[in-house]
Amino acid sequence: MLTLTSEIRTPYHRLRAGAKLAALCAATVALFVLDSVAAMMLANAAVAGLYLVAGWRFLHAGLGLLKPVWFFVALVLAWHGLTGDLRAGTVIALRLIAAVALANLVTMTSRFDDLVEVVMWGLSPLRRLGVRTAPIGFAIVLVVRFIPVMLDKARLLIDAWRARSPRRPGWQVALPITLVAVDDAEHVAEALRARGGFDMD
Amino acid sequence: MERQVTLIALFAALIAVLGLVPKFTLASGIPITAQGMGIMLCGTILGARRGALAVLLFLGLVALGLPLLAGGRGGLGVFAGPTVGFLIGFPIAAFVTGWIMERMRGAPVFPAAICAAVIGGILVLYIPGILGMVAMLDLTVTQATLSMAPFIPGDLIKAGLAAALTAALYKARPASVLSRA
Amino acid sequence: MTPDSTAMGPVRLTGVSHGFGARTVLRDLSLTLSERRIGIVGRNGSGKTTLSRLIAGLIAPDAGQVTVAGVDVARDRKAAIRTVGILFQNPDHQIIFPTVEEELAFGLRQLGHDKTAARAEAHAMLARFGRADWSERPVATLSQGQRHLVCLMSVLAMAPRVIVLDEPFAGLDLPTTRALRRYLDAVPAQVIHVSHDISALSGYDRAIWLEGGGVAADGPAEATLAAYLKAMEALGDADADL
Amino acid sequence: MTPDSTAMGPVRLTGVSHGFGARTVLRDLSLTLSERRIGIVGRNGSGKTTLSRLIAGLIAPDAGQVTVAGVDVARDRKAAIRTVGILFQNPDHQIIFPTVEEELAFGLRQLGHDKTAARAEAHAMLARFGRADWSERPVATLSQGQRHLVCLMSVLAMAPRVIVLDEPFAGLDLPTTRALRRYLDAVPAQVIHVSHDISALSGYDRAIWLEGGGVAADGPAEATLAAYLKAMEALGDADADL
Ligand SMILES: Nc1ncnc2c1ncn2[C@@H]1O[C@H](COP(=O)(O)OP(=O)(O)OP(=O)(O)O)[C@@H](O)[C@H]1O
Ligand SMILES: Nc1ncnc2c1ncn2[C@@H]1O[C@H](COP(=O)(O)OP(=O)(O)OP(=O)(O)O)[C@@H](O)[C@H]1O
Ligand SMILES: O=C(O)CCCC[C@@H]1SC[C@@H]2NC(=O)N[C@@H]21
Ligand SMILES: [Mg+2]
Ligand SMILES: [Mg+2]
Repeated sequence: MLTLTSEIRTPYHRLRAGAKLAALCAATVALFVLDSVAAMMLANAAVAGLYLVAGWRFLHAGLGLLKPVWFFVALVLAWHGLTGDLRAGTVIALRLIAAVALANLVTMTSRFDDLVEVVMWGLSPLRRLGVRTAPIGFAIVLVVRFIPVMLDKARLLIDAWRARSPRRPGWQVALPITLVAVDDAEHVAEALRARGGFDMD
Repeated sequence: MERQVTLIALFAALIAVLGLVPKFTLASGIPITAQGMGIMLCGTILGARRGALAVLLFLGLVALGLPLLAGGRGGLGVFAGPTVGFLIGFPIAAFVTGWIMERMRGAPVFPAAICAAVIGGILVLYIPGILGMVAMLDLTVTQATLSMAPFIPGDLIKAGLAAALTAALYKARPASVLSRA
Repeated sequence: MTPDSTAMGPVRLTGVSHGFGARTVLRDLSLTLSERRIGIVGRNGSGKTTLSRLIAGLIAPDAGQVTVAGVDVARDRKAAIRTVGILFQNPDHQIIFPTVEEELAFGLRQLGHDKTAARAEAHAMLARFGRADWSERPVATLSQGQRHLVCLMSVLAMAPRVIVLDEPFAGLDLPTTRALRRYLDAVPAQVIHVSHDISALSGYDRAIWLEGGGVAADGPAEATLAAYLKAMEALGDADADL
Repeated sequence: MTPDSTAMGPVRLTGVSHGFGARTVLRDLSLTLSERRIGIVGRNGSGKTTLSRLIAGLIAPDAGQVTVAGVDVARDRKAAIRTVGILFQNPDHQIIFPTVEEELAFGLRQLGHDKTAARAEAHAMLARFGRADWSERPVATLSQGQRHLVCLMSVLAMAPRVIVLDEPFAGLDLPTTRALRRYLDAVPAQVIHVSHDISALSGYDRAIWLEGGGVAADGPAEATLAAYLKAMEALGDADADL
């Protein structure tokens, strides 16, 4: 669930992650500077256009990722409706949609390891101060790995429970799931060591 | 080194996974979430320094735009919301929880963890949380403090669960409880 | 011990399809499995584990129905656990509890045995495989083959009418393999056995070869396995440049 | 490809002991492994995996020393990963990354290859095993045998001087097993191969039988394996009541 990188190949996949992030920053700043409904509508149309370049299926996938935003859009509109400033509400809502959709576009078309590399590049000045930055990069990658794997392992464990019990598992699986997660972390640590771990930077 | 970094990453991920437990947002805009238990576990299991690092790692990923906060929120925007005090308080809370845990090395794990989680994960966390609400929601300190009342029962349950889990983990995998290693 | 399973009704798949997202793994499969010893073979990724999980009712088919002795295993879980037991391919996916005895006793408790009885039966099963000293052992301190054996004993202890085994011998040493084989030969339950080790299936009543989402061959074990082996050897020579 | 490993110095264990808590698994083991193809056999829990991890430097011995081509593998990790590669017994313990290509490329990056080179080599390895289409696949969507192959390819891609394989064939289908065997026959590296499948070790230069914390037999593969097989069969008959 976390590697949101889309399997649909797009022209954006080929662009450098750093360039995409820089463009995203600039565009987001611009979105916050602009302050009219017309500008925001235009911005949204432009973003939709960017998605469409990669095809309808990709646009559809992008809309799927926007799901959590609609709740806030509704909230913002309702709030501003109550306070009587619907124009401001519309601008904020449209800006939110455009900003999140743009950020998602970068996420969907960049491999996570490329993004991390950009972060590591950003951290590289710290290295001159004697800070070991390699473990930070690993830690980021590992969190992203652990989230889906933890859910997967929990699912497997619940399957193991279901194979032998008609009842739904309850709190009794909290400890087993924790153990599986901790064991997994220990295995990953060993697998890292087997291929050099952090001593290689 | 690899072990410690992987365990830190694991607990950052654990906080994120706890964010999938449905949250319930009160009128003040502050949600009741299970993530607070993740913060407590970071302290009781990983100890002060590593626990705080795990939380910082989690917050770093949130800032990078991953939707890891309860309800699938993320990005820099959340640091401008009414919960920013709690977000700042999270690593402090994990640190204090872990610090107490490490001070109470002589005591059995369960009571030590309960004590640490209540002081670090509730009392210490509420202070920046309240200050954040004062700043962002334009409340008085008294109003903000009173608005914390609904969280207390839930947070006490979370402290109990965190302590029970820590004690059970200590029994099954003592080497993985870094606060006691 | 349960009575001979085949008297109770077969494992029946009717028009079963199953996939993950866009990938269809099994397509419109219909099978009636009533022989006592059935082997399942096929290449990596051919859907053997998916079929096993369907028969055990752990996943519901996207289309079609799976019944075992008349029980809709995906829906009626209570009846299903008395009817089918499954050994997972990876022991680490199957073990739930931290100690060996808890792991074995769990399934027995779920069948309604009380705590003392469940423990006694767990001990009896451990003793039967010469591992009486394991009961207090934390599972994490066992080697992989030892963990595999714990999973097997947990399934066998529940004495289900149909036993689905996904690579039961992988990782077991020779004496343990032989002991298990003797046990399986004697057990009255129906055995559905997934394996890459063709020799483990010799003497079986029937074998099914899965490929490309369907059945490539099905029939008496000797004939099916010979055909599978031949095809696999031909394949091996086709990409000899590997 | 790396030059023939045996020219570079053998795997040497000197007075090695290792245990977990109170349980001693290997006791005062001294071995010099210089043959090109070495098999390790022994019962479940006899310490084969422990020995593999010691040789790969993943655990440090409680007493004694393990060196490979002069490198103290537990201490000098940087030299160790160029020297020894290990295939874990359980693929799920080995896989770190969410996609196949990342998993393969990781070790290559660790060897200092730049990103583009690492990716290209990962693709070449996938193509070599006829799995070019896997590079973008999430590892979680592969079957167990397929994940096992991913682990193998990741180890082989790093072209270490010594390859330690802990049950490499368990769960692989016949054509893949054959392809891997051909690959291993041709690879110049030294291979240390742990297996319960005796036939997988036929033709090897040497075999070592572990038992009771030490070496029960050691010598030319044919002789050692025959002795092991015979002892295991005798054991099987001893507890025939199982
Ligand atoms: N969770 C999943 N998501 C997507 N695809 C999956 C998933 N699980 C399995 N698959 C795919 O389904 C197919 C069948 O997998 P299955 O595990 O049933 O194979 P198998 O015959 O048991 O293989 P093996 O011999 O390697 O154990 C494979 O191609 C696999 O890639
Ligand atoms: N973490 C651990 N804690 C305690 N004991 C352990 C641990 N890991 C392994 N052991 C014990 O060490 C012994 C050797 O284990 P090891 O995994 O090396 O066996 P193995 O020969 O590889 O067995 P298998 O054929 O089943 O894979 C076993 O008796 C096992 O119970
Ligand atoms: O998700 C966020 O933005 C932070 C939420 C902080 C919620 C605080 S943590 C302490 C207290 N207990 C709860 O259950 N919620 C609040
Ligand atoms: Mg399978
Ligand atoms: Mg082993």
